[in-house]
This record gives sequence, structure tokens and C-alpha cells, in this order.
Amino acid sequence: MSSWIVTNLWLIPALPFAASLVILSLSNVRRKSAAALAVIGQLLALAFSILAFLPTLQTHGFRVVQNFNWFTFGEQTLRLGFILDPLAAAMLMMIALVGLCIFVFSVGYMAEDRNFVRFFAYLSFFSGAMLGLVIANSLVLLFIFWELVGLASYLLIGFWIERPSAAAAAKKAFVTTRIGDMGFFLGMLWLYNRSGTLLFYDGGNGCLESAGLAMLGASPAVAGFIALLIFCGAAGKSGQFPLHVWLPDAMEGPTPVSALIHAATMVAAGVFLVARVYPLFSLGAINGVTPSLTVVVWIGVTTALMAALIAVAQADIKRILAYSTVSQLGLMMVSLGVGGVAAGIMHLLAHGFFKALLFLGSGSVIHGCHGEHDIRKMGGLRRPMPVTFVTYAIGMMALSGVPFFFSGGWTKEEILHATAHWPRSHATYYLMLAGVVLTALYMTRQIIYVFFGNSRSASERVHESPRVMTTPLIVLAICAIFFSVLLTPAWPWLHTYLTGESAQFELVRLIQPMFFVSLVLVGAGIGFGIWMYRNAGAPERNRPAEIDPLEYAQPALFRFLANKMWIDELYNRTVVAFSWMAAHLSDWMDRYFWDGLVRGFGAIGQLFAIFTTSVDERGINAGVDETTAGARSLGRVMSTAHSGQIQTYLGVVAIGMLALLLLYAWLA
Amino acid sequence: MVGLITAIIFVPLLGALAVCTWPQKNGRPIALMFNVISAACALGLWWKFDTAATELQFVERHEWIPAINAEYLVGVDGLSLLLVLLTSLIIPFAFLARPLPGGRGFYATMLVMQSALYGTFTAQNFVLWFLFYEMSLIPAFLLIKIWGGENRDRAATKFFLYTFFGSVGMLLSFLGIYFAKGTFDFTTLASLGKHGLLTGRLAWLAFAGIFVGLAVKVPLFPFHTWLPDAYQTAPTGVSMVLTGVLSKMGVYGFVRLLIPLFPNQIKIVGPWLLVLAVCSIVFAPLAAWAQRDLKRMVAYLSINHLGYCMLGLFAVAASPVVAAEIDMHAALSGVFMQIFNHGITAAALFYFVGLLEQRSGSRRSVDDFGGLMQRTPLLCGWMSVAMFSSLGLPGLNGFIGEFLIFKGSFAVAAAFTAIAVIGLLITAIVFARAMQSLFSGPLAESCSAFPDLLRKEKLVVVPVTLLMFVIGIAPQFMFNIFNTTVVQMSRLLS
Amino acid sequence: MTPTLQIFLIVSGALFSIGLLAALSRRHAIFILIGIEMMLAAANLNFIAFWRFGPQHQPPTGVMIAIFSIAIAAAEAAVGLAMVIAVYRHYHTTNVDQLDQLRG
Amino acid sequence: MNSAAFIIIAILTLGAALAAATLQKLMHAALSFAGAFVGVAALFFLLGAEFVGLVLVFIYIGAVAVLIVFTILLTRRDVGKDRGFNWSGVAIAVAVFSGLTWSILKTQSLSIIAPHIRALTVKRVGEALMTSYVWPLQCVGLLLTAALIGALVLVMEEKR
Repeated sequence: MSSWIVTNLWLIPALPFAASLVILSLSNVRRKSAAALAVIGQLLALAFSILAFLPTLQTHGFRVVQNFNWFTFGEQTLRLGFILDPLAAAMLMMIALVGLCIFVFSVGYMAEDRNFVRFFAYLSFFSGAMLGLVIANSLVLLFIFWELVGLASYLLIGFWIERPSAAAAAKKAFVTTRIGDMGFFLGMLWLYNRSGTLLFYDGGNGCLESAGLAMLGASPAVAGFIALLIFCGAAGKSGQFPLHVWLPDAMEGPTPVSALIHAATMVAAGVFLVARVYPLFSLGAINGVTPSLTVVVWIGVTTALMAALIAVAQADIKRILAYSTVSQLGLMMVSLGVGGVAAGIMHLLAHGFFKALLFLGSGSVIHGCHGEHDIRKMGGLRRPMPVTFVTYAIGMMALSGVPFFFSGGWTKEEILHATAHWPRSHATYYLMLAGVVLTALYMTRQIIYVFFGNSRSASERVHESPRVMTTPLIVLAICAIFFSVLLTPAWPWLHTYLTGESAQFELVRLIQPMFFVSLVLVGAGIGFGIWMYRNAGAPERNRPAEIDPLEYAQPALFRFLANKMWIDELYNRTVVAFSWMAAHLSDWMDRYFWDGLVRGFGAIGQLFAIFTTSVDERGINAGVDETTAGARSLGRVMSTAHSGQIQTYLGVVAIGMLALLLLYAWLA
Repeated sequence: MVGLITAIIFVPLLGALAVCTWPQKNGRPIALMFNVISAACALGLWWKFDTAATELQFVERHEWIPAINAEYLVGVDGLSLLLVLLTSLIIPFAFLARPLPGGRGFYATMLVMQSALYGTFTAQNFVLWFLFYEMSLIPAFLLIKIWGGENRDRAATKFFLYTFFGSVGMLLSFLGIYFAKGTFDFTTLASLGKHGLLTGRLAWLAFAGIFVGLAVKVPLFPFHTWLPDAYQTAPTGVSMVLTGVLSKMGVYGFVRLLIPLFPNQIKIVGPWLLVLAVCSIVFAPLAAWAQRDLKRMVAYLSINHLGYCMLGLFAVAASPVVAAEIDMHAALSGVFMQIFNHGITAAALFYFVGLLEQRSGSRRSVDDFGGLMQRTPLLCGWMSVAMFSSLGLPGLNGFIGEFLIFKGSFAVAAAFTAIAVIGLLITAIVFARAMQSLFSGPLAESCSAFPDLLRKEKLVVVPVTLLMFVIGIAPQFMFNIFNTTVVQMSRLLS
Repeated sequence: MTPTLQIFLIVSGALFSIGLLAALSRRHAIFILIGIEMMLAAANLNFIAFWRFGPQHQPPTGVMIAIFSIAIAAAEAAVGLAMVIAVYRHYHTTNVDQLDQLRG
Repeated sequence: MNSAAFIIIAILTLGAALAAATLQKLMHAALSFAGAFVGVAALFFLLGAEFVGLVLVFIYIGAVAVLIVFTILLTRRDVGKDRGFNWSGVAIAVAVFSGLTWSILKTQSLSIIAPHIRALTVKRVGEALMTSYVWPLQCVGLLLTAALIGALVLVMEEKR
């Protein structure tokens, strides 16, 4: 039974794709069938995912690939394939489950929307592409799904198409990720060139297996470059510095989209990609350190800290979460970079649950507040929205990394643990610790602003969301808590599942030094947050109500952070302006320089023509176009010979004949 | 008994006659009928085509001008067949485009051009080939000149002078070759080419003549400045044919003539040719970015897409290193795929621009539209598919060709390929910008009365788009057409 | 002395020149037609003469061409005269000086 | 071949032709035209192409000359107008004539005497027309029909 799905893995992405196609062909009023189709498609995908997950439990280091020919060009063949291994199976489970919750949530959240049907078509399309991405056994196939999730993201960010800001954000996301993708594309070409195959695993001949790696290992520098180029793609998709700018803007999309694509799944694809091709990164590693991994670490650290800092000063509820996502993705990258692949993936999975929970929670809040995004206008929501509040608090704890009860705490500890043992530098470890404090701080700030204090302008007449929206919240909250069962050091089942070992139960390992470090840091972050924001949203001494406490204390710093460190402005002034200038320059060159050059040649020819035909000199300065005019004036001169008198013509013919006759006689 | 190829060449000519003598004003039904016949012939060719055979197929050879050793010699290999199929597809597609200049003359001229195109792609002898090559030029000129829009005189003259100048150079070069070798036969010349057809300065002159002639036709940077004007002003259907098929004549010429005949010369100037190709790839979309006129924008992107073809060809033929077999096969297959894909995609883009133009009353600046998605979701949806295909989104046809071209050229010209990737990026930017300003935002007042895709338009759009999907997902049937040719050709080159 | 081929050719050339003279110098359209007919007759004379003096073939090519040429000349004369009438109706003149529709 | 007969016929022919080209009165010119053609036909007889000579007489005298006369009558109102004469035509004609004569005289191979030949009977001509020349014959028939229709169309009264 289960082996059947193992050999038919394509079914998992195919079902949502099929659902999407059917929904697209529905008319705009068939709302119920659209939603039902999407949910059924996703449900089946989840069922198949579970079926596919089961066999991977039976053996350690389970890995089945099915490769097939895509096409034959010349005498060569391009092969694609699907893979099922613990990494893929775990991702499948997470994506299908979170996806299902979000699909259900969307039924409620988007109920009023005009383009409800189209929304579900896009959402199913995304789900299919994302599921396909994680089971791809070929870099090409991965790239194909990679681009398709990018397309889905583009369509869904710009879903409210009548808003110019949504369209601009969609364009920005598309272009920015594509910059990274071009690096990915080049890396893929290079890898193909070097190893002769793009299949990851192919019975020993894949590019990630001994034969392929041996071919690459001949020049480790090249392998490093290839890895870095691929990392460009990962950085673009996962919002790593300096390509992170699109992700916060992507919050223009509907909230379920933000939850599914820009928090739980697609943005994590970059992390997944690095984990998938990890052998390339670690090729020729000494002590687990390679130049490419070092780059990954530093990019990750920069991103994590920068985004956490910016999150502290944002006012838009979704933007805070977006920056938090960027920060967490940076954390995962750090984990991968320092060698903690399993830790990174575990955090990815856990993050998928709790960040989706947080986003759906924020969606519920926004829904309740009639579309308001600004946290400074909310307040006191814990009473009218109890379910949302409790689940949101659970999500917040998990994100902050409160130890012991919440999944995020365990995975974060594991990452910190890996970072602490990185031989290259200890600075990353301390910077990561700072990141943990900041995370706790901005989440505390947000929750105080939104749920505590007095109700402000937007939070009047607030209602709890309908059941269809709260149920997914509850499911996800349960996941966020009970997922930690698989994560504890006492029984590190997920860790061993991913690394292919067997888990031993040992209660002693539950208490580790990192546990206390984490406890202190999170406590400090939350405590500082409560102290600082205890009166947020209300006037306090000399501070008016609408001014943020931090802004009051450190106006310059706050402005710097609130404006996202002016990175967007910097890009606009440099990269964007430069490209735009280049575009205009090209256009100008084309219109005037190249065309002028050609006209110049035309003019030379024309000059020659003028000499030989003694046509008037009017057209000397003109170009190709004027040549016709020249020809026309020549024609005018010639046409005076055409009197229209047939006798003249006949006479000329006779003279011509005579001339020919004489010529002939003379020759003979 | 008339051979299938002769039939396919002459059916459109008969069609042109029939259209001229047709009593009704509207020549479209009869023109389309003849298109169906020629498409049936093309399908027949495909049906009977032996994909494993290495030599030319359906060869017809008759005495023609014995004095100069010129025969009527036609035949197809994989590449020719591909282009014949493309022609059979694009011409009726162009006839269904709008806004459409009326009158029988338009259809008759188009049909004459179609015949010339078939001839160009099947002729295996230079004299015959050149005859058809030039025969396509005149209808194209007339179509721009008579039925064009604003600035048509200027654009038509520019087009004519450019291409004609190129053709003259090519003719002279071939006369030089003829006097040296005494034959016009492509196959014979190609087998002679390996050892150098000509020597010394003469060889370079002949090379330059043919190169410029073909580079103008493709067009390759910096011989491209006629193109934006011509495509912009030509009526939609003509633009579709110009970009979909006529530009392929240049690429075809490179594959069939220049590369087999002058392998040594190409090797020497190779890097410079690659520079030109990369310039086409990078500067053209940059210029497209700065355009406001949609047709002009698509025209510039056409230059970019044909630049990929040139990149693949030059990388294989011009690199000092002999490419590995896999890279040669990849690059050549990629180029052939790109020829076909660009043909349908660019034609589809022009078709959609034409639909917009018709709805807006012949305005087509990006500023004239806005928020179309609210008013005409189907039109926008299908048009986006064409756009995504053009920017090389996987799952659609454009990706296959581009991936293979890049794969093949990366191995031999990594630096150039790396720069060329920028072209992919800029193309994406151009389309993202176009989609933003056309489809999204508040509905522009001028667009508030646009009808959505009509049924007859759907009938045109859906099959073409489906073809894009099919090629993008399961392209093997396309590769089958030309795989043997690719293998043959790469043997010739190595 | 019997006449040689040369003499016949010279007579034919003279007839041709007279025809040309008529076609070139006279203003009346009918004269032009007459001139053309004479030029054609001169050509026919040439054909017959060459046939008579040249090597004999079966069928007699020169004679055949002369016959066809006469037939075509007749057709030409008919159409030409019809055109003269038509032009006369239109412009009320047969004077070719006044007909310059061909002017470039 | 009789040399005296040839000289007389040639002089008459050329004289009539010259008259046809130069006479003021159109009707006179038409009659001279007919005369010139009689002369040409006589030359044909002299050359042994009796059948062609007869055809010439029938067609030119019987048909073309009559047509010309009809045309003159139909356009009679125009006859009286002043015509003038283009002297450059004379110069060209003389030049052509001298050029032709010069080149004919210069070519030595042309001074040959007529060989004895088998008589060209009408039967032989007919055989040739119906065998080797049957396609041209059909085409000429088509052409004549077309010319007939064309001439009719041209002279038909224009409909108001």
C-alpha cells in the first residue's frame, strides 16, 4: 500500500495542480465548489503525504528515488526525478498540514472577496508547486518548481490587483527573487557542466553522491562558487540580506497568503535548498568549515540581527511578523552554515507551524479590526477575541523561544548549541544570543500593543472570528506545542530521523546548559519588553499616546529602524536608478548612436550617389530615410525625358536599336 | 507527380491568385482555406518524415539553369521541417490577428510571402534559396509600406534598404564562392567548408558579406535599428510574421550557410561575435524597458530572444575549444527549440498587443491602459501566459530552449553566458513592469468599456497557449523532429 | 544577274525605315499604325528571304513564322484601330501630340 | 529568279510605301499602303512563298486596309486639322536605314544566290501547321479571338 505511493510520488503535487486547473475553469460565482475542490485537493495531498511518510519511518536513512527521462536532445538525455527521504517526507508533512489549515482559514477570511474562486486556484497552484519542490530529485526539477512557487507568490501578492501598492510589491518580489534565481540558474549550469548530471541521487552517479562529488572535488574552489551561486537563489527566496527587501512588502497580499507563502513554506524553500545540496557546500570541509558555509553564516547572522532590529520599530502587525520571518530564516541559515543541518530543518518545520499560527492570528485580528494593520490603533483585544489571543500568545512564546513547552524553544536551543561550537568564530554565537533577546522584545511589544491596554480607535466593535477561522488557529497552536515532543533532547526523534540515526530515550539530557542560557535570555527579552511597553499606547509623563516608548527614548535610532535602515531608499538611489539609467541609455544609444551610425553610412553612400548622378545637394546631411528622397529627385530629373509622347519613346527605341546594331557590327 | 515540398511552396501562390480573383471584398476565408491546405501538407511532411534518417528527405531535383549549375533542389531535414511547421502555424495565426487591414491585396501579399518562406526553408541550393529569400523581402516591404501605421514610409524604406543591402553583400559573396568552387549546392559546399572554401582576403570578404546579410535579417546588434521601427508600424499580423518567421530566416541562414561554410573564419572572430550576441541579449531588453509603446517593447524583446539563438550558435561554432558532445547537442537543440518557441510566443504577444490596440482605438502606449485585470480578466490571464513564456518561466515553452542554450554555451563561453543571464533578468523586469502598468491598479477610464476576450478570439488564443504548455511540459515530440539533424550538425562542426 | 540575299535584305531594311519614318514623323495615329504594319511586313520579308536562301528544313520554319507573324499583325491592327476609335471618342482627336497620359 | 522583275517590284513597293508614309491626305495614304502590300506579296511570290504572299494579300488588302478606311471614315471630323511633320523622325529613319545597309553590306556571307528548292506547296504548309505547329496555331487562334473581343469592347459605346 505505502510502497505504491513511493513509486508514484508525482501524485502529491499533481492533485493540488489538478484542483487548481479545475478551479480556474470555474466561473466566478461557484464559490463553494472552488473552496471544496481546493480543500479536497489539499486533503488528498496530506493523505498521500502521510502515506509517503510512513515507509520512511521503518528504515533509518530511507531514500527512494525514481528518475525518468524528460527529453532527449541530440543523443543526450535530460533526466528528472522524484525523491523520498526523511527531509522530503518531513517537509511534505509540514507543508500539507499547514497548507490545509490555511486553506480552511481562507474560506472564512476571504469570504467577502470578489475573486474568491481565483484565490483558491492560485493557492492550490502554489501548494502543488511547493509540494513538488520538496520531492524534486533533480536541480532542474527543483528549479522549475522553484520558479512556479515564485510565480504563485507573485500572483498572490498582487492578488488585490486594484491596489497599486500590491502590484508594486508583487513586481518587487518577482524581480528581487529573480535576481537571486539568476545566480541559482548559473550555479545550476556550472554544476551541470562539471558533474554532467543534475540528478541529486542516481544510484551512485548523482551530483550529490560520491561520483559526482569526486568530479567536483578536483577543484574545491569551483564547488564553493557553485554552492554560493545556488545560495544566491536561496537568499533571494528566503529573504536573506541583501535581497530581503521584497519580503516585508509582500505583506500586501491577503493574510493567508502571507501565512502560507511568506512565512511557513515558500520562504523556507531557500533553507530547504541549502539543506538539499548541503554536500556541495560542505565539500572539502575542514572541521566542518568551508568558505561557502562561512559566507552562509555571515549572511545569516546579518539578516537575523538586522531584521530583528527593524522589527522592533515597525507599526504594521504583519510587517513585524514579516521581519521576524526574515530574522528567523537568517537564524536557520546560520544553523546550516555552522553545520547544524538537522537543527536548521527542525527549526524550519517548527517555524512553519508557529509562524503560520501567528500570521493567521494576525489575520484574525485584522479581520476583527475591519482591515486595520496598525498595532498602535489596536489594544485590549484579549477580551473580545479570546481564542485569537490565546493561540497568538502560544505562537508568540514559541517564536520567542520560551523553553520547555514550545517547539520553537527546543529548536532554538539546538541552533544556539550548534553555533556555540562553530570553530571559526564565537562572535556569531553572541550575536545570535542578542537576536534571541530582540525576538522576545519585539514580540512582547506587539502583543502588548495589540491585546493589552485600552481599546483604541480600530478596536471598537471588534468581534471574534468565525469558527472556520479559529479552528485552524487551534490546530496550529496544538501543533506548535506538541511538536516539541519530537524535539526534546531527551528523545531527539526528529533530529535522528533527519540524520538517519535511531533515537534513544534519555531523560538526563533534558537539562542542558543551553536550557538555562535560553531561559535567561528569553526572560530578559520579555521582561525588558514588559517594562518598556507597559504603558504603550497610553500617555505617560511627557510622552503623548501615539509616540512609541522607544521612539521617545531614542528618536534617532527609532527613525533609523522604522525606516528599515533606509535600505529600500539606498537601492532606489543606486541599483534601481542605475538600471533605469542604463535602460534609457540603451534606448538613447539605439535611437541616436547606432541608428546615427547607420545613417552615417547611408550618408556616405548618398554622397557617392550624388557624385555619380549629379543630383542636387539638398540631402547631404540626412540619412537612410533621405536616400529615398534623393532617389525621388533623381527620378524627377529623369522623368522630364518622359514626355508621354509615344513617338518620342519609339524614336528612342529606334536610336537604341541602331546603337546596338552598330555595336554589334563593330564587334564583329 | 508533384512532390510534397513543391506542393507546399505553390499552394500559397495559388492561394494568392485565388484571393485576387475572388469576387468578394474580404479575402480572409479563402486565404485561410489555402492555409489549411498548406498546413495539411506540412503535417503530411511531418507524418512521413523519418526522424532517424541522416540525409535530406523528400528531395526533388530538376534541371533549372544548367549554365550556372543551378538546380531546382528542395528537401527537408529536421531544421527545415521545424521551420516549415512554424510557418504553417504562424501565417494563419497572423491572419486571425486584429486590427486587420482589409482588402484582398493584403491577403494575397501575405500568401506570396508565405510561399517565399516555405521556399527559403526548403531550398538546398543557393540560387534557389536566394530567390526565395529575396521574394520574401518584397511582400514584407509592401506590407509595411501600404498597410503600416504611422511613419510607415520611413520604416518600410529603412527595412528595405537594410535588408536589401545585406542581400547584395550576400549575393556577391556567393558569386565569389561560385567562381572559386563552381557549385551552389548547400550540402556540397558544407562538406567543402571544413577545409576552407576560399583563402586569404577573398575568404574574409565573402564571410563579411554573408555575415552582414544574415545579421541584418536576424537582427544582431548593432544591425538591428530597422527592427523596432518596422515592427512598430507594421500591422499586427505582419509584425507577427516578421518576428515569428522572417527573423528565423536569418538564424536559419547562420545555421545552414555561415557556420558550415566558414568554420575557420568564425573561430578567429568568435569572441567578437559572442560580444555582439551578448550585446543583443543585454542592451535590447534594457531598451525595451525604456519603451512606452507596447509593440516597440515586444520588438526589442524579440531582438533579445534571437540573441539567445545567436549566443548558442556562436558559442558552439566560434569557441576556440571544441565543445563536448553534450554541450554541442544542448546548444544546437536549444537554438532550434528557441527558434520555434520564440516564433509562437512573440507572435502571440503581438497578437495580444493587437487586441489591446483594437479595443483602445489604436492606442498602445503602456500609459493608455491600467487596471485591465478588473475589466478583462481572461484577456489579461492569457496574455500573461504569453508574457511568462517569453520571460522563460519553467513549465512553458520558453524555458526549454533557453535552458539548453545556456547549458551548451556555458561550457565553452562561461563568461559570456554569465553576462547573458542578465538578459533573462531584465526581460523579467520589463514584463513585470508591463503587467503592473497594464493589468493592475485602478481601472483606467479609457479602458472601462473594453470587452473581454471574445469567443472567436478565444478560439485563436487557446490552441496557441496550449501548445506553449505542451512544449513546456512534454517537449519530446519537438525534439524528435530535429534530434538527428542536431547530431549530424555537431559532427560537422567538431 | 540574279538578286542575292543582300538585295532582299536591303529592300527589307528600306521598307522598315520607311515604316519607322511613318511611325515617328506623322502625327495622326493611323499613320503610326500604318508605319508599324510596314515594319512588320519588312520583318516578314526578312524571314521569307532567309528561308529561301538558307538551308532547307522540314518544316519550313521561316515561312511558318511569317504566317504567324501576319496573323498577330492582323490582330494588332484590329486592336490598334479600335483603340484609335476609342481614343477619338474620348479626346476628340487622333493627334498623338495631344495624348500624353504616359507622362512621368 | 528574274532580276528585272525584282527591280520593278522593289521600286514599286518602296515607292508606294514612301507615299503611304508621306502623303498628306489620309485616304491616299491608305491606298498607297495597300499598294505597298501588294508589292510585298509580289516579292513573296518571287521568293517562292506563294502561299504566304496570298495570305498577305487577303489579310492586308482584304481586311486591314478596309479597316483603316473604315477608321478614317469614323474619325473623319478630325481629318482637316493641321498636322505638321516631325523632321527628327526622318533623321532617325535615315540613320537606321544607313546603319542597316552598312551592316548588311559589310556582312560578306549574305551575298549568296538562291539555291534550287522543292516547291513549297500549300499541302506542305498545311501539314506543318497541323503537326509541329499545332500548339502555336491554337494559341494564335485564341489570340485572334481575344483580339476580336478586345477590339469590340474598345469600340463599344460607353454606357451612360
